Amino acid sequence: MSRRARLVFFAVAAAGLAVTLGVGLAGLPSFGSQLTAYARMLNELASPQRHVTDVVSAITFDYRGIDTLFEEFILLAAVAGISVLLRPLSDESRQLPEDKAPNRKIPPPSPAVWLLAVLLSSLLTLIGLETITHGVLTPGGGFQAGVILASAIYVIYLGTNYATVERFQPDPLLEASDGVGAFGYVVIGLLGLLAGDVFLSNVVGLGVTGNLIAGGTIPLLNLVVGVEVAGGFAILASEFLDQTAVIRTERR
Amino acid sequence: MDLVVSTSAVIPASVVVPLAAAALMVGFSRFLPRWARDLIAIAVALATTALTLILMAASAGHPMIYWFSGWRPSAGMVIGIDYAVGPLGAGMASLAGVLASAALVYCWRYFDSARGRHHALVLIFLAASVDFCLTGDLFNLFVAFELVAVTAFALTGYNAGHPAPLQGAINFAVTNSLGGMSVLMGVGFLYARTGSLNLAQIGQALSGRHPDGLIVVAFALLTGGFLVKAAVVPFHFWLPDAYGSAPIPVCVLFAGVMSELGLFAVIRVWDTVFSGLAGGSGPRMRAVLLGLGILTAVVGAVMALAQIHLKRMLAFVTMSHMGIYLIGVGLLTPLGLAGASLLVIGDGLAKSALFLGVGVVQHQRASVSEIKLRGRGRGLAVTGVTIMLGALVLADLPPYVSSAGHALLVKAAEQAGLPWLEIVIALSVSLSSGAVLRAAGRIWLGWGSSQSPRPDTGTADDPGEEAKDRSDTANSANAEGAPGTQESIGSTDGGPAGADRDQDGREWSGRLRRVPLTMLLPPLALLAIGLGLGLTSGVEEHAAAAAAAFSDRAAYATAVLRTHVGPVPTGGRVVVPASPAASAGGVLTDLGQVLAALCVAGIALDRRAVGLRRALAAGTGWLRRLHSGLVGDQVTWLVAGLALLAALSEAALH
Amino acid sequence: MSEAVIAVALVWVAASGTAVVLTRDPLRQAFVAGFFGLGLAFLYLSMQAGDVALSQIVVGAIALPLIVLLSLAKVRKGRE
Amino acid sequence: MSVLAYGVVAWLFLVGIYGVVTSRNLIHMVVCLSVAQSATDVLLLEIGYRTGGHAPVFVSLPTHPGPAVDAVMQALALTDVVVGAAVTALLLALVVQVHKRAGTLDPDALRATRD
Repeated sequence: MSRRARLVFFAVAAAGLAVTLGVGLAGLPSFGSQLTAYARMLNELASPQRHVTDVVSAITFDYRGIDTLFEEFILLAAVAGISVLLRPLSDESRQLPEDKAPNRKIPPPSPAVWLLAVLLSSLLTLIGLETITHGVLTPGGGFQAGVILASAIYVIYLGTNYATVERFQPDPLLEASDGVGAFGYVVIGLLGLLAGDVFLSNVVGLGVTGNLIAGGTIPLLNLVVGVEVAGGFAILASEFLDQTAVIRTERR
Repeated sequence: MDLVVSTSAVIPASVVVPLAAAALMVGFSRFLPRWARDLIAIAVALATTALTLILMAASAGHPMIYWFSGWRPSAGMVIGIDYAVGPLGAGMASLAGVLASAALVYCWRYFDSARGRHHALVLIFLAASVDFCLTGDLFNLFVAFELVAVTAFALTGYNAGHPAPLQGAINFAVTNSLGGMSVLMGVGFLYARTGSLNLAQIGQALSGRHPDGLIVVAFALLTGGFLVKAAVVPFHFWLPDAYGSAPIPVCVLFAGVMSELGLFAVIRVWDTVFSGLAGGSGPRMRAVLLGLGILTAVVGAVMALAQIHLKRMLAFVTMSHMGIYLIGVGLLTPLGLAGASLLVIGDGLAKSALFLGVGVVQHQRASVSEIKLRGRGRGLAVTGVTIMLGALVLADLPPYVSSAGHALLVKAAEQAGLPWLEIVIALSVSLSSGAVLRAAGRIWLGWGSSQSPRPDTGTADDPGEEAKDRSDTANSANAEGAPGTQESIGSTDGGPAGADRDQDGREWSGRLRRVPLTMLLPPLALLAIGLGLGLTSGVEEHAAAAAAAFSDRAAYATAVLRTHVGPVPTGGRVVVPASPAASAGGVLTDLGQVLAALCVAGIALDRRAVGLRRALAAGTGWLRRLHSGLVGDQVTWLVAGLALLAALSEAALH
Repeated sequence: MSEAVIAVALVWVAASGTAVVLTRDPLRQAFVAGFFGLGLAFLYLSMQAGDVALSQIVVGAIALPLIVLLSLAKVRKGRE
Repeated sequence: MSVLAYGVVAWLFLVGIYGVVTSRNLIHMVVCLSVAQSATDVLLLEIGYRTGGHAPVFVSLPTHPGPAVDAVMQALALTDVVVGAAVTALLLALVVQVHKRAGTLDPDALRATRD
């Protein structure tokens, strides 16, 4: 279709979809007026049953744990897919990164910027680790912490250059952490199975509510997911960075 | 029908085994030699198939319910997530396992330097398909939908060296993620109304109630999202781009499993959630689904006939058969569902065999254009037989399981008082199989003209495209020695190079290399499985019983919620009218279809019928222009389809 | 009081969402998308959803802009 | 308030799709798709909101008087944010490669294997 014809057709179709959504949304209970019985029950049950204060992490890692297992594998599949899509192909080669290219004189990073990058990176790492451990108590958890930890690596690139950050993210280590994280989630699930109960059931002591190490398998799952997401997003960023800085296609 | 909450470990194992293997393969594949990666992946896929087959056998009599994390329903309120394993779901999962194993075996030589990640993505795709078939939770269905989609986007664009697969992957990714958003909004609406995410509990909450605006829109959004994945008109435009350009082993997974998952979700959601609604919406909803099914079958068949790019032709054949399955499912009767499920298994095996056969042709002749391959089929006799046999099986050749499915479908149509459906099915099957037979005839027997039937040469097969099309063939050099940079799948950074890759593709120009066994055997094995299933006695009864158990909403709710809800289901067996007269009639109609397909191929190849062919090409010109391959058009059609489906379901459900 | 905060957040999200769509240049759009992500995080916080707000901040502020800008750098470099 | 809350969901979804349909640059289209994706998150959280409710964190201190907000919807929205990020990153990788191989970013200039 020509762009104009498509626009007219879209206008009609979008009007139809707007009416559909309108009818659907009108059927919803008015904003903020309803708390379903399922939610009320989980809000009451989660803390006494699982000794955690953050009900959301109890739901994601225990009541609906299999959802989060598949969510982690969505991330694993996306990262594996991206590293497959962005791999250097036969007509491409890895050459010197731009800031080392002979015809470009880029001044080395000044020590002040390098110091700031190191400070910021260590700060982000601490925040990431804190978000993992406190996932049981307050909002936060594996996924959020993983991205923060991955950003800790890339602050170094902002402060310095490509070669320095290359040292901090060796591919085998990142791939291993990505794989081990996802495999760890499965192993923790299998613990329940090996103990004779069902998959993903809690076999680890629950501890005291409010403590850092409480809630049985939930802190372990938080840690494992954090490792996987940190490795995954680090691979993600390094693949895109390699494409930009290093990989060149020979012009045919 | 006794109710058992099974604690057998087979159920979680069927999902966890492929996931664990994929995680390890992503993490440590760089330390494994290539043959070890292939062997592990194939072993895991076969193990998963075995597990799902065990589940299919074990759940034949009664649905097996498995509650994850140990949270069983308390006081009728569902807390955790469950798997409701039935024979139909487990059967679909086993088909996924078989096709994934065949694809991985085929990959052995085809992708000489396939990376560990490719196998990990295939295993995750398999695990997501198994979860899709077994889950009893609506949001888990959405998560499995997205996991299948994410792995499929990456696998479609695997040949990142060529624009066609990448553009196909983008069209596929944009439309399917919009489908996913529509499904998620449907899930949100149903949760807001019923306060639950479990299929059985939502079904209980809605049963007996008159549908209002929210429930109708929730149905339209859910079904619309699933129909996007099932590639039903008007949501189907992404399918030819994605299936027509993806690597062959990936096409096997798509054509045999992914589209069928969309339809499985439609009927699962209808049977467990919406079929209990008051207002007698069954017959009107049947009309809507049948209409969409017939439209898809006919459009798919006509477009298949108009293609000369073999993979796009098979993509439209897949779409046409999706229409036929939707006709079976759309009858909303257990017998129709049984017929459709046998067809899904039989045709799934045949379509995969066809894709693998086309893969061999592309690997050996470096082209997928029917015109350019005219008469160059010599030396590939086994593949020729495979493709012709596969096309005949798609036309429901009698001893095969798909002919049993076709017979059940015809009976269901008669029971529903719509005998003319058989003619529509026969028409679309004969056209689509006729197209494949025409291609096979032209390639292997050298009949037909060597000019493209259409004046405009905007076909996908211009020499530039085809010369670069060897990307699928990994390292094989083109015998004609056309330069074309040799895009090998593997990267240069140390993937263990296969022996013949080192000479950078010049080592056998002229001497045609022998087709490796790992590429010849899988298609034949798939066809053999289809024949074996067809010959086993009582396959119709099993399918009918499985379909009856699947569509029995009260029994499903009782099994999941463990409280006797409503009248205790009698579990009446579906009487399969397997009277000899009917089966003889069934065989006749099947043979009739096969003959019709052969006639279509004959007419298409006959030099004298040039006028007819040109008229047909002109007649379908507008249809072909609609398939523009532009992502903007496809998204517009998707939005229009959602709005249209909402209007139709408003009329049907009220 | 909290309803008023949510209303402000909703208007901010709707306006910045429209702005993201209307800015055709991808580079400027990346920044408007960052602003839109911040609006979303504020909306989620005002609706008492801490976990989702944190992951929205993390995805919207770190992951998405980084990848969009790197893609732009690659695409722009390819053009010279 | 309901009209504003649910109206923003429909508006974001349709504006996002309008952006995808009329886009002239693939990167612009991907970001518009993520806008439509965020509409589903907003809808889920709005369904889970309870007026005057506090966050679903139950510490032993004297708790906030009213009921808590729906934690199940937050778990679903969390998964949806992850799915959105994964799909957006994958699409951007495809876009980078398409630009390298096809030389253009205009979706209308891209021709998948048209036949």
